[in-house]
Amino acid sequence: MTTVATTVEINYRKAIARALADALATDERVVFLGEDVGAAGGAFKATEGLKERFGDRVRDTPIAEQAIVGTAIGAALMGLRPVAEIMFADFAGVCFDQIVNSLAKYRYTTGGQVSVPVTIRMANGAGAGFGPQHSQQAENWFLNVPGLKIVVPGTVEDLYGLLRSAIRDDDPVLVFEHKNLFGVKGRLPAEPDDAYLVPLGVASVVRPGTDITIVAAQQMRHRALAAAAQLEGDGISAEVIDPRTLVPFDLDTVAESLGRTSRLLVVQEGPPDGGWGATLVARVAAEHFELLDAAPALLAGDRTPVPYATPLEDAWLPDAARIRAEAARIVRY
Amino acid sequence: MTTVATTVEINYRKAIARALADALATDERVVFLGEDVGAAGGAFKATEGLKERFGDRVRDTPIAEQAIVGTAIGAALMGLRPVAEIMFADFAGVCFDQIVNSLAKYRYTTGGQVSVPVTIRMANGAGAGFGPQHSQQAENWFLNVPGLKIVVPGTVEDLYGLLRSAIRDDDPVLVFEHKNLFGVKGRLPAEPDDAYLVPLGVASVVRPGTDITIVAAQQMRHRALAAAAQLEGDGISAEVIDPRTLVPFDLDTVAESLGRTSRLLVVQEGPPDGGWGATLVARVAAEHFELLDAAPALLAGDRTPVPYATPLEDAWLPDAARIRAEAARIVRY
Amino acid sequence: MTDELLDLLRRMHEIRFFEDTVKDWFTRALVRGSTHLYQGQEAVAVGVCAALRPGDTTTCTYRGHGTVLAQGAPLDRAFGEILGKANGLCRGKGGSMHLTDLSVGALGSFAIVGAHLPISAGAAWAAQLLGTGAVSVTFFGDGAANIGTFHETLNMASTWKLPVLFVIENNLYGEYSPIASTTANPVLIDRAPGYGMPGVRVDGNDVIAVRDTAREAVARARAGAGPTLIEAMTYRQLGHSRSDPAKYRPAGELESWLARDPITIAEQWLRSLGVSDADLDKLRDDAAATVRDAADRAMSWPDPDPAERFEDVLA
Amino acid sequence: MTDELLDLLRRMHEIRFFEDTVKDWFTRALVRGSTHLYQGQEAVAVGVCAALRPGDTTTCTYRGHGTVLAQGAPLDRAFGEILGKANGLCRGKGGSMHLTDLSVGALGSFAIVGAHLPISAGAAWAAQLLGTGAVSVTFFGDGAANIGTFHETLNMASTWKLPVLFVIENNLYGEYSPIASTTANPVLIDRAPGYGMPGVRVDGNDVIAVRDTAREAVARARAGAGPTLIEAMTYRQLGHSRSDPAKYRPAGELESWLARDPITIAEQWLRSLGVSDADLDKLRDDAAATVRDAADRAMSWPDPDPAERFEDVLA
Ligand SMILES: Cc1ncc(C[n+]2csc(CCOP(=O)(O)OP(=O)(O)O)c2C)c(N)n1
Ligand SMILES: Cc1ncc(C[n+]2csc(CCOP(=O)(O)OP(=O)(O)O)c2C)c(N)n1
Ligand SMILES: [Mg+2]
Ligand SMILES: [Mg+2]
Repeated sequence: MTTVATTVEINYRKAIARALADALATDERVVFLGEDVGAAGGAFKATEGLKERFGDRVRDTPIAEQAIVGTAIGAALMGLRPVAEIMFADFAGVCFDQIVNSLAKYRYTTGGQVSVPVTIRMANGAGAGFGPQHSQQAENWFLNVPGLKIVVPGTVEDLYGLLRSAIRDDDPVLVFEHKNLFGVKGRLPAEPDDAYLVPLGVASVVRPGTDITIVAAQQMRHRALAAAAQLEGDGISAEVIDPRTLVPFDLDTVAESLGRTSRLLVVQEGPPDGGWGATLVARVAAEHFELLDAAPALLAGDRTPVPYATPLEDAWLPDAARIRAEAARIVRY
Repeated sequence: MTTVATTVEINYRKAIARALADALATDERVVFLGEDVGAAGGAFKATEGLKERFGDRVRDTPIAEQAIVGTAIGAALMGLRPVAEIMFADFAGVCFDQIVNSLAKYRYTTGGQVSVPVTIRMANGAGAGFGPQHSQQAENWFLNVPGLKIVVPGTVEDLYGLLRSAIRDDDPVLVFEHKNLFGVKGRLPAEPDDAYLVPLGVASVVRPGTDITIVAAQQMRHRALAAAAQLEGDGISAEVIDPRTLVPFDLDTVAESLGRTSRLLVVQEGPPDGGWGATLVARVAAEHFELLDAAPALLAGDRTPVPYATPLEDAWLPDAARIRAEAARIVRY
Repeated sequence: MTDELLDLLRRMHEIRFFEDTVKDWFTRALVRGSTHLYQGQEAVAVGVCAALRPGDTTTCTYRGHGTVLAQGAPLDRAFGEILGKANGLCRGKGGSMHLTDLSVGALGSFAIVGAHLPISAGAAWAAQLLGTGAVSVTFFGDGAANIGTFHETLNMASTWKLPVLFVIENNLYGEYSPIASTTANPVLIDRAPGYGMPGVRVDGNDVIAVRDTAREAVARARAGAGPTLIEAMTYRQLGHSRSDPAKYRPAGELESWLARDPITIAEQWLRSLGVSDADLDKLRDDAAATVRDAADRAMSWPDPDPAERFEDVLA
Repeated sequence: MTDELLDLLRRMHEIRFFEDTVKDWFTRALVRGSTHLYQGQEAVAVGVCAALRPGDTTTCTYRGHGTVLAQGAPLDRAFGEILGKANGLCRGKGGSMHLTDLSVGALGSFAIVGAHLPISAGAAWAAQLLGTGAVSVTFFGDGAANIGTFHETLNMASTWKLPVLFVIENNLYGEYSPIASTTANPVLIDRAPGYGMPGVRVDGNDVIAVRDTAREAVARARAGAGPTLIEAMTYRQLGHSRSDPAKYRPAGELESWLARDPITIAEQWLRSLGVSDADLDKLRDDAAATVRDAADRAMSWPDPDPAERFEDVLA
């Protein structure tokens, strides 16, 4: 990534509006629709200024997620590159059929007559006290559905770079923006700059280490880094990998790391079964068994919905202390 | 299971109607609703005679899956035990929100004020030429959602016993009836007989063996058994386990088997990522690593939607030959 | 008549003070997450619930404090839930958006727009099958009238002649969207004929008018004549949620609605029935005190033990 | 006029013979899975498509062979898809329920009831934004009018004044359910006012009436006046799908509709315009021959190679 361009500090929330603005400004085929995304600037105030600047290409919709996603698909078939916002990722349940049966399968079912460049943005994740129906890790609902790409940016730079790459991509991409990271800060170029695009399907080694490989995304990536710092004090060198994209998953980067560390800890927000963490552990066990000197581990949320009360939700989410302890256990295995 | 009672031969399709009839006859709180389930006897003719016999307790609905599931939930809150039919499991996408956000979470969100004994039946699976939107393994969409139980009967006896147990259970249960097994035959008691109930959460060792453990459900269970018979000719003794229930999963039975075989092959219909097969492989690797003498393997459908044309769909589904070859490879590992 | 109306006014006061307290807690960050307040809409919940009898049930939205209280849920345990206390209505697992009290027939507050409509239809179906004569009421917003479950549920409930009331709390806005910007025909009762059911618009700030409209619909439902669509015209005096300053309102709109505050209107009724200002003030002050005591009690309760999070998933 | 009508009749003949061939294949188990035939409803698709111009688009249901052909998809590749051939419209990946030909504007046949309505709305949105003047048409059944996407899409399309036609193929049944058993008010155009859009009922077996109704709606859409709900009254002459004997029909119903077969009605029109029986017979026989040749061609094509299943998932 070039660093010549002058950069500005910006938070995750504003980086969303920035990425959308740059996408709308650099490609007139890009359009954006969702509930209160225009006049109101978004329920999370993450899309402010877009309506004023891009007019009709930014549309407020009724509360009708099935219509929102279906409309995006139809517009994409006609050559546009729609970005649809589903406010909270939990609401993907309401338009699950459109995403899974229409969007993901359209290209295949028609024998490749057309591709469907739809990007769907949604706010996922727990930790902010929104309760069971507004805190889910819906990214795990779509793993078994071929035809979708899924990204989970954990930093300002990845949010900007992946969202813009998603909009440029010819395939459907689900972009999960973690609602508990909206305040995280980072730096972006002052002007639109393609050098800041982050390719889909490429993990990032965010901390090098030699004793254990910790794979974690979004909120858990930050907690894993905190744990890694503590582990250093324990004399354990942890490598932290942020997959950034869940589908297609960059298994090579993880395998390459395991070649050095021989130990794997996957930290996943959300219940363990059927999630990307279990999928990764299974693939490593099946495809790279001989790299492992210890049982691979998955540290995840509990097998319960996300509770509301602070002490319950805090306990539900893996924290740095539990990541540190689990990593230490594995290294001592 | 007692075998004193006289039994009759019956196929999987008719066993569905039989289980529903016995449930309706033995518990007046049981009600049944769905599209064309009454007057027409069901799209698969699997519910014939119920409307005539149970009248108002069997209701034909409009084409409105969200209303169907929501109505079942509301009726359950009032003390009934509704059974809802979602014709093809693929349509669970349309009512995904009701299943995931309302049904699965109601008990938890209300602090356990009430349980929600709703049973949802759906026809899942590939192999019959129904194409991408009518052949999915939707059981894999719900694994990451705590609050649901999931059963996947592969025989007449399990279909009857699990469906009846599901209706008796106080929690929400999703019952997946494999559309490619409707012709499979088995034996049921002539009269309703509780001895034929099959407990939720208990796997069954359907073929004992010593060299490798093959875990497979529904259509794949039958193909795994065929492969196991061939493997015997190859001098390989394969143990075949049918989990029957996916949530809660009977890991103990699998671990107990691995204690003898030390080798695991999971055969799962449907794409591999985010499925129950990957979840099982991950749990075995994490919780029973030392039992494994070879890399565990997952043989699954391709990472594509289910294609329509016979040669494509046949190749998409793992068959006995591939199961046999994969098992042999693992044993020789 | 006077006594009943006094009782309805007391309930409205309690809800108003309850919501003011919650607002204060949220602005003081004593509670996290999100909250959606009911100030200005009290007459809808209180008026409709006045037409119900024990055994009848309701469902409502994330903006549901008022409805659950109108049905008789205890103030302190409702506060406790919002505070995430172990003794909250839902043991602290649901929070502000999920107040539920089955013991009074409040089947719950739902945070997914439209999700609860079929659930009330299901409760009505059970009543129909069991012959209990119970009626279900589902409260939802004008914006929710545009989502799929509205359509599916109204058609099915009407086809089955279910004893259910569909009560639209039309407060003129979705989150921040004026109804006309999202709804082709903003007269929502114009949809009723398509479902073969009666549709009635009522002044949602006049608790008597609401109660009378609901009584008729309830009678119709109990008689087996099926559902009614009620559109109660009201106004959300505060923003959509804690974080919303509601700048999008046209000038003067809020003021004109504040002049028609449901509590003011009920007090006018009572004065016209000869109730003295002193009695009205006492009623208000008693309600304030009741709510304050409940809030203090709830505040004093312990947090749930982290281990409790594993409970209540399955039976 | 006569020439155009002759052309419409030819298309209806081709669709009829096409469907008869598919029926024969399925009964002879030359094809697996499921199929849903269009015999008796030809005038709806042919009449509506006659009002369209190049660039306009359609979506339809699993009962979509007629619509896709009416828009101009090649007979042989449509047959090929149903046979699962490598040269089928969708390379054998979709099958009978998914015939699609974007090159003629047939955006697809959808097997999930209601799923395609918003997709046509999206195509209309693109036309509105790009100023192409194109119009979208979405065909769906009476039963589909009860599912959520119908409601969400009609309201949004009307609010945005999208150039889209919502065409209900009201053939009086869902799969096996008479409309009255699932629909509180079976007059589906009564729902149009709720969405602030015009609703028109038309004789779906009279291709001229359908074409004229569609023309008006298309003109309205192109003029920027927004969507129209068209309810075309027609009849499904065969069962819902291959396996359905349709025993549930009242006696005489089928006969009375067969007497109003859309092809018969079109032929009557043409006779009244002076076309001879001989010419009409020749038209029919030519269509039969065209369809037969296309079927033979498709039959002769190779199956896809199993490795092709990995293609077309992603761009
Ligand atoms: C399915 C779904 N979509 C979107 C939301 C986000 N949301 C919460 S409240 C709201 C506005 C609802 O407006 P209305 O129905 O009028 O109810 P009000 O808030 O005015 O009482 C929206 C869009 C949601 N909770 N669920
Ligand atoms: C969401 C969904 N629910 C149910 C079905 C099963 N199904 C296929 S066709 C059909 C009946 C549709 O009736 P109608 O809309 O009148 O269309 P028609 O078949 O009469 O042309 C049903 C219920 C489906 N495909 N999708
Ligand atoms: Mg509102
Ligand atoms: Mg029909």
